[in-house]
Amino acid sequence: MAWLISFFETALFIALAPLFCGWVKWVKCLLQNRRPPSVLQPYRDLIKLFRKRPVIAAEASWVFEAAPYVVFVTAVFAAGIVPFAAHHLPTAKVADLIVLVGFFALGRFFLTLAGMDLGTAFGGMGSSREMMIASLAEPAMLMAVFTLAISASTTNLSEAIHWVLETGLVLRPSFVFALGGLTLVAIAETGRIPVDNPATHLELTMVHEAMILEYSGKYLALLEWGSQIKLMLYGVLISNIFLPWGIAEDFEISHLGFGLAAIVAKLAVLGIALPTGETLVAKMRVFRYQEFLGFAYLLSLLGMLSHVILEVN
Amino acid sequence: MIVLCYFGLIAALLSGAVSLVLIAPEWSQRGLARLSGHIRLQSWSLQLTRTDPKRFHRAVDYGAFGLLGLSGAAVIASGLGALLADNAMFDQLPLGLPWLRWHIRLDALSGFFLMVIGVATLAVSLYGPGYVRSFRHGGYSLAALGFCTAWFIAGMELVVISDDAFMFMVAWELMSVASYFLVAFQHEHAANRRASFLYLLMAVVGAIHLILAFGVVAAFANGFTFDALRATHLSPLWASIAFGLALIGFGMKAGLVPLHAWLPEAHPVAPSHISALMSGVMLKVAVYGFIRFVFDILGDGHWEWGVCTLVLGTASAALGAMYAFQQNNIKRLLAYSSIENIGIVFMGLGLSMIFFAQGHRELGVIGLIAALYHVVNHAVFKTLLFLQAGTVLHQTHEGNLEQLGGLVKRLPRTSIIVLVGCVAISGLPPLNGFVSEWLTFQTALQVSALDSGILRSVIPVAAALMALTGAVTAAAFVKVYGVGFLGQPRSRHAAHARETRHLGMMAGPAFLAALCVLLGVFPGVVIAALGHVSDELLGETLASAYANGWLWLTPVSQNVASYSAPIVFLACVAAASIGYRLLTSPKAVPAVRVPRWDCGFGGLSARMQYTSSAFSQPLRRVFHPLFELREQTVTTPRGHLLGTPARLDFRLEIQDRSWRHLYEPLVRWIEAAARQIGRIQTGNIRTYIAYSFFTLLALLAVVS
Amino acid sequence: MMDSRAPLSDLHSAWITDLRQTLAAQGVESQDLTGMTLLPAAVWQVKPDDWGLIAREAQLVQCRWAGLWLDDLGGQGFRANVALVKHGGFLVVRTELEASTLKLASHARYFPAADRVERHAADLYGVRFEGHPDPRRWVRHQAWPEDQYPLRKTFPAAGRPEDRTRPDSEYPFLGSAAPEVYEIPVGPVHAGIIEPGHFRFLAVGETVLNLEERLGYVHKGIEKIAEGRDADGLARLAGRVSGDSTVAHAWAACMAMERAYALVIPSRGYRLRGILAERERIGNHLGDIGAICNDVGFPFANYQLTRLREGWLRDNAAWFGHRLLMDRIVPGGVATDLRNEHVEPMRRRLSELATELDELRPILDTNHSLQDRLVGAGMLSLEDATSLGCLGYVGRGSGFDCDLRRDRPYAPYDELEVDAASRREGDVAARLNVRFDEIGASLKVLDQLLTKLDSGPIRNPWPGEARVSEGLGVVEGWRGEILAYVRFDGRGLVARYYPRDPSVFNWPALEQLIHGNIVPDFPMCNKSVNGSYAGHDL
Amino acid sequence: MGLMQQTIFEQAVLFLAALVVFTSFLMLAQRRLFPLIGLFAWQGLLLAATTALVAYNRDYSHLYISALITLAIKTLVIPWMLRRWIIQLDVHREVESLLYPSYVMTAASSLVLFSYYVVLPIEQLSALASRNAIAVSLAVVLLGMLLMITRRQAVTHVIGFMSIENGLFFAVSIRWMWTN
Repeated sequence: MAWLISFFETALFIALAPLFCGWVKWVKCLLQNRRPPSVLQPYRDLIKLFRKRPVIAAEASWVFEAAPYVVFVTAVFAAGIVPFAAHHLPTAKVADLIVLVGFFALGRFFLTLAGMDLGTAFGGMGSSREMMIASLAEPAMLMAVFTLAISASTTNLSEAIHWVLETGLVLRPSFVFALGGLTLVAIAETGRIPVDNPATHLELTMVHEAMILEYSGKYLALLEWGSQIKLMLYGVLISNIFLPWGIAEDFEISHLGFGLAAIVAKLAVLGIALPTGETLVAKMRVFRYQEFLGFAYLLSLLGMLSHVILEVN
Repeated sequence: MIVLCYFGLIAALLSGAVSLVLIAPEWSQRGLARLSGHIRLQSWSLQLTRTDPKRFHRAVDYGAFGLLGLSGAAVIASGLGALLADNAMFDQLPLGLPWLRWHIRLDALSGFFLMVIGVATLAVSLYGPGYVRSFRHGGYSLAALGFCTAWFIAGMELVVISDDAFMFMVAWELMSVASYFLVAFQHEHAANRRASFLYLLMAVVGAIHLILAFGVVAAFANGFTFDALRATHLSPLWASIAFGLALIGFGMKAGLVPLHAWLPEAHPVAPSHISALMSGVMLKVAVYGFIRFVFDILGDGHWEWGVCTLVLGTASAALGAMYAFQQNNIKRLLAYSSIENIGIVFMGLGLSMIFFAQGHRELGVIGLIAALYHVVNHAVFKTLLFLQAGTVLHQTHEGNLEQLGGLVKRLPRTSIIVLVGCVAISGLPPLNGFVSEWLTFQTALQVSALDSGILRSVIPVAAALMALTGAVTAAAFVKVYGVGFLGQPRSRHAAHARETRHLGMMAGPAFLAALCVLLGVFPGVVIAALGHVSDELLGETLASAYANGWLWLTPVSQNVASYSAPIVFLACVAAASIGYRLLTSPKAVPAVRVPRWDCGFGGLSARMQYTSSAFSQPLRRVFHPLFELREQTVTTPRGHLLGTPARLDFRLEIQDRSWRHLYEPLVRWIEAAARQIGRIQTGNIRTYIAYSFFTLLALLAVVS
Repeated sequence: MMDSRAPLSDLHSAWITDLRQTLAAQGVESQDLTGMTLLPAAVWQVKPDDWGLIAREAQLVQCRWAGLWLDDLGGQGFRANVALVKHGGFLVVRTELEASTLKLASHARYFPAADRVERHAADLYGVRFEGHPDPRRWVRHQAWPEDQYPLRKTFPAAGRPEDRTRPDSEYPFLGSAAPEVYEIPVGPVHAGIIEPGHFRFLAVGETVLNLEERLGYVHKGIEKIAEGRDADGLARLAGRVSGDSTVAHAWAACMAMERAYALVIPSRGYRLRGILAERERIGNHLGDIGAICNDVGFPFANYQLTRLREGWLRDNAAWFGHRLLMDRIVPGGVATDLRNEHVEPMRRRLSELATELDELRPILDTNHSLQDRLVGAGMLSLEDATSLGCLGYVGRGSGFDCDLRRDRPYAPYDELEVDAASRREGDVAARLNVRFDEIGASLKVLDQLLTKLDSGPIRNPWPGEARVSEGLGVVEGWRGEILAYVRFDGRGLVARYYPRDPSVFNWPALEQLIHGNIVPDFPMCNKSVNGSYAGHDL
Repeated sequence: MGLMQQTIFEQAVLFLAALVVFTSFLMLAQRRLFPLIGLFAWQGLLLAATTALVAYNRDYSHLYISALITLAIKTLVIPWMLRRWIIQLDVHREVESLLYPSYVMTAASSLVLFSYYVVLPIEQLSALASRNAIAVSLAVVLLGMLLMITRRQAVTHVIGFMSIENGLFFAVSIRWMWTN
C-alpha cells in the first residue's frame, strides 16, 4: 500500500512539474507587464517536442543519446525520494538527502558529458560553467543539509519532516539561515536568474541551455521535463522541510487530499516569490558566482554555528 | 592460510626470476632447453629454442605475469581467509637478525590489505603482457622491469604480513627501492630522473621518520615484535611524538598534503601498470601502516590526533582534487586524484579516532569502516583508470588531454570501461565510490554525539570541504572523459587510434569495472566482512549497518539514515532497459542525422572545441590563491596595434604551492648544507690526514 | 539659415593651411581645388606618389581619418579620395590613378581606421594598397572570382553569380599554436533576430584573448546599384543602407545631391529633417538601452523601454506615415509635412517620455546587480577610440568627443543649442549613459525645433537640368557622423555614391574593447557598440 | 537544555541574536557605502527590538526607554547623518575593493567560534542561554573590529566602531533577560 502511494505520488509529482513551471512563467510575465501564455503551455511544448522527429548531429556518440534519459531518470528518482503530499514513504528509506544530492550529481555528470560530446565550443562552455557552479554550490548545499540533519539527527527526509512536525513551532535561527542557504543553492542549481537565464538566446552567456543546444525532439523534451522536475523538487524540498505543516502523516484519503492541497498552495506561493526575485535583479557576471554561492555557504555555516552555539546544550 | 600467502610470495618472486632470463636470452634459452630436457619437455623447449626470439619473449612475459597473477589469486584467497577467520595466524621465518627472527602475522587487517594487493596484482597480471610489449621496441630492459615489479609486489605483501618492526622496515625498504627502480625505468628523460630522485629522497626521509617512530615505542618496550610494542604503555607526550613521526612517515608515502609533491612527479613517469600499482596499492600499504601503528600498536588515541589526521585528510582531499582538475596529462591528473582519495581515507580515519577517543566506539567504527571501504574502492577504480590511461597511451602515444579527443568512437570498449571508472571515482550512485563517501558523510553527521562545540562545528566544515572535493573530482573526470574521449580528435594520433587487440588489456580493467559495480551494489556484504577488522582493532563491529537485511545499509539505524544500493541499482537497470527499448523501438521516429550546428559558417574544426585548460579555467580563477599561476599572452602585431595580430602565443604554467613554499626552501637549505660540507672536503690530502688525526685524537680521548 | 555652399570658416580651416605648408616644405605639390567642388570641404589634388606622405603628416597634426572612396571615371582612370577631419573642418585629398598602375600607399600604418576601408576598396576595385598590414580579403567572401572587381564600370550590375556561393570557411583567421587556446565561431547565423556577422574568438576558458570580426554577409552592392539612379531613386536607396539609420543616410545622400546641384531647401524642410533625425535617434537609443539590459538578463528594463520605443514608433507612423520614417526625406526637402494639430500632441509626448525616463533611469542606476554588470565591462580607452576614429556614442563614451551638430552645425542645428553628451569612463555603462543623456538632449532639441517650426513649403522641386557635379553630405546620425559622396554623370544620373556609416570605425573598436573581458560579457559589449552590419557591408 | 525547552520569548531573543551576528557578517561583505549604512541601521533596529522584547517579557519599564533611544539614535539619526556626510564627501559612488573576501569570511566565522570557545568556561553565567547570548555579543564586537581592520575608508571605520558598541550594548540588554 505504502509503496503504491509512493509510486502514485511520484507520478503525480512528475505530471505536475510542467504546471509549476508554467505557473512561474505566468507570474513572471505578469510582473513584466506582458500578456502571459497559458499555464498549460509547458505541457503543449512537451507534447509537441515528443511528436517531433529528433535531429541529431552526425558526430554524436552514444553518450549524447543516453544523457537525456539519465538526466530524466535521475530527476524522477529524486522526485521519488522527496515526500510530496505525504511522508513516511518507503521510498524515502531507499535513499536519503545525500543520495538525493548524488542523483543530481549523476544527472549533471552525464549532462555535462553530453555538452562536450559534439566538440562544439558552446557545449564545452556550458559544461565548464555548470561544473564551476556545481563545485561551488555543493559545499553550501551540504552545509545546509548538515544543519538540518544534525538538528533532526537524521538524513532521512521523512524522518526529518516528522521531527520538525513533532517539535512544533520553534524559532530556530539555524533553520532560517539554512533556508536562506538552500534557497540560494536552489537558484543556482536550477539555473535561474541571477545565475543563469533560462530565457536567453545568447549562446555565449548560456549555462544550461548551452549544454542542450544541440538537442531536439524527444531528447529535448526529456531534458526540459527533467529540469522542470528539478525546479519543482527544490520547491517541494524547501517548503516541506521548513514548513511541513499540512503534509499527510498517514495514508487516509482525506489527509492525503489535504496534504496535496497544502503542498500545491505552498508551491503557488513559492512560484510567486521566485519570479519576483528574478524580475528585480540582473544576471550576474560569471565570476560573481563565487560570491553568490560563497554567501550561500556563509548562510549555511551561520546556520550550523548558531545551531551549535545557541540551540543545543 | 599462511601457506597460501607464502605461495603467493614465492610466485611473485619466481616471476621476478623468470623475467631475469631475458638478460641473456641466448644463454638462458639454451639453459632452459637443457633444463626442460631433463623434465621431458624436450619437444616444447626445442620448439621454443628454435623459434624466433619474439615468441620466446612473449612466453617469458606470459610466464612472468602468469606467476604474478597466481600470486595475486593466492594472496586474495589467503587474505579472504584471514579476514573471515576468527583468530590471527602467526609464524616465524628463519630470516633476519640472529636474535630476531622475522615474525609473521596474518589477521583480519592484513588479510584485508592482502586482498587489496591481490586484486590489483591480478588485474595488472592480466593487463601486463599486452602492455609491456611496447617497451621492447624502446630498447628498455624488460628483465629489470619484470624483476623489480615482482620484488615490488612481494615487498608490499611482506609489509602487510610482518609482525615485527625490523621485518616491517626491511619489507618497506624493499618496496620503496623496487618502486624507485620502476619510477626510474624510462630514465632517458631528465624529468623522469628528477622525479625518481625526488621519490627516493622522500622515501628515505619517510623511512627515517618511521624508524624513529618505531624507535620511540621500542625504547619503552622489550623487543621489536609488534606484540611487545603493543603491550607497552607510553606517556601521552611520547605517544604523541610517536604518532607525529608515524603520521609524517606514513603520510609522506601516502601522499598527504603538504608532503605530497613527489607523488604527482613519480607516479606518472613509471610504466602505466606500475603507476596503477603504486597509486592503487602502494598508497594503501602506507594507510595500512598508519592503521597498524596508530590503531593497533599505539592503541588508545587522543582526540587531538584525530583532529590532526582529519585536517590533513581534508586538506589533501580538497587540494588534491583542485590540483587534479588543473592537470592536462591524464596520468598526472590521476596521481593528484590519488592524493585526494587518500585524503578521504584519512578523513574517515581521523573521524574514527575522534569518536573513539571521545568514547563513542560504535561511531568510531563507522569512520574506520568508511575509510577501509574507500581504500578498496580507490584501489579498484584507480588501478582501472591507470591501466586504461596506459591503454590510451599505448594506442595513441599521447597522454596529454589537449591532444586527445573522440576516443569514444575509436576505442568503444575501452571508453565504456573508463566511463565506469570515472563515474565510480566521482562518487556517484550507484557505484562503489559513492558508498564509501556516503559512509564518511554519515560518520561526520554523527557530530551531535560529541560534547565539544568546537568539534561539532569544525567537523561539518570538513564535511562541506569533502562535498567540494566530490564536486571538483566529478568536474575533473568530466574533463578527462569529455575532453579525452568525447568531442573530435585534436591530433593525428588520436584520430587514428585503434582498439587494442590484446584480450588481457581489456580483461584486466573489465574485471575491475565489474568490481566497481559489485562493491557499489552490495555494500552490506563488504561491511560485514570489514566488521572483522574493526572488531579486531576497536572491539566493535558495525552490525547495525546490515541489521535490516542485505538490501539496506543503515550505519546507525534505519531512522537516522538508510541507503539501499540494490534497489537503486535495480531501478537504474530497469530505467536503462526501458529507455533502451524506447530508443530502439521500431515505432519511434528515427532521428535525422545532420552535421553539428556551426552557426552557418561552413564547418567546424577540432580547434573549435573546449580544451582541457579552458574547461578547468573557471575554478582556476575562483581558487587562484591555491595555485602558482603564470599566464602570459603574447601578440605580434601586423602593422598597427589595433588590427588583427599576426600571431598570438599563450603560455600557462600551473604549479603546486607546496613547491615554492616547502620544497624549494628545503632544497635551498640542503644545498647550503651540502656546500658547507663541501667546504670541509677540500680535496687536499693533507686536510684529510688532519681530519683523521683529529678524529683519532678524539677517539683516544673518549676511550681513555 | 546657413548656406550649404558656404566655404570653411577660419576656425575650421586653420589646420588645413598649416598642413599644406608643412607638405609643401616636403616637396608635395598639391593643387587646391577648394571652392570649385565639394563645398564646404577643402579639396586638394595630389600626385599618387605623395599619397602616403599626406597620411603621415595628417597623423602628426592629429587629424581624424574619415573615409576613403575610389571612383572609376570610366576609361579616364580612377580617382581616389580621402576625407580628413579636424575641429569639424573637412579636407578631401584626391589623386588620379591610371588603370594600369592601380596602386596607392596604404594609410593604415598611420590611421588604423583605414585598415578595413582600404581592404574594402581593394576588394571592389582591385587597387593595391602598398604597405597594408593585412593582405586578406575583406568584403569579397566567395561571391565572385579573384580577378573580378565589381565596382569597375566594366563589371555588369547584375554580376555573374554562381549557382551557389561557397561558404567562406577558408578565410585565414588568426589562430594560435598553443594547445590551451580554443576558437569560438559565432555567427553569421545567430540565435536572436539580428543581422549576420561572424565573430571568431580565441579564448582560454572564459577569458577572451582575441576577437576577430568577419563581416560582409549583408553586402548588397549598394555602391554598384546606385549607379544610374536619379536623385529620387538614390534617396530611396540611401534610406535602405541601414534600416535603423534610414533618416540619417537619406539626409546625408540628399545633402550631398543638393550641394552638388547647389539647391537650397525651405527652412521648414530643414527643421522637419531635424525633427525626423532626432526622432530616429531617440527611438533607436530607447531600443538599445533596453537591449543592453536584456543581454545581462534584466528583462524588466527591456520590456519597459521596448514599450516606450513602441509608443514612439507608433507616433511616427501616426504623424509621419512610417514607423521608421523611411523615405520621408527626399531631395529638395521632406516628403511628409507635420500637421499643425500634431505639434501639441508631440510636445506632450516629449514631456511624457521625459517623465517616464526620469522614473526609469534611477531604477537602473541604483540597481546594483545591473550596474555590477555594466560598470567596468568593455573598456575602450580614449587612445584607442581616437586612433580608430570612433564615432557617436562609442567615441563619446570614451571621451573622444565629436558631434557634428555642435562642432560644425549644419541646418537646422546652426540655430539650436545642442548638448553633446560625453563620458570618460569608456565602459558599457558609459555608452549606456551617453545614450540616456543623448535622449535628454534630443528631447530638448525637438522642443526647440517645434518652437521654431514656421509655416511654409517643405520641399523645393529638383532642378531639371543635368550637370556634371559632385557633392559631399555629412550629418550626425544616431550612431554618429555619416558621410555621403555623390557624383552625377551629366545626365542627371548618379555615377558614384559612397555612403560611409559610422559603424565602419566602430566595429574595430569592439575588437579592442573586448580584450580582457570574459566570453559571456561579449553580447552586452557588442550591443553597447551596436554597429550596423548593413551599413558597414554596403 | 535545548532550544525547545525555552519559552517563546527566550527563543525570540536568541533568534534576534543570530540575526544581529548575521548583519555583522553582511556588513563585512558589503562593499558599497549606502547599503553598509542600511545594514547598520538594521542592526540598530534588531537591537532595539531585542531590548523591547526583554522589557516586555521581564516587565522592566526602563528598558523600554533604552529601546526607544536605541531606535531613535541608531536606526534613524546616525544613519541619516552618515548618509549626509557621505554625500557631502562625495564618496558614495566608491566601491571598496575587498582583497580575498573569502579569507575575511573564514576569519569571521572562526571569530564567532572563538568567542563561543572563550565564553564557554565562564561559570558565573549559570543560564546557558545567557552564556550563548554573551558569546554572540562578543562575536559582534570582534566582527566590528575585523571590519575596521579590513577596510580603509573612514566611514567604514566609524560604522565598525559603532557596531562594536552595538555588541556591548547587546550583551547588556540581553543580560536582563536571564537575571533574576
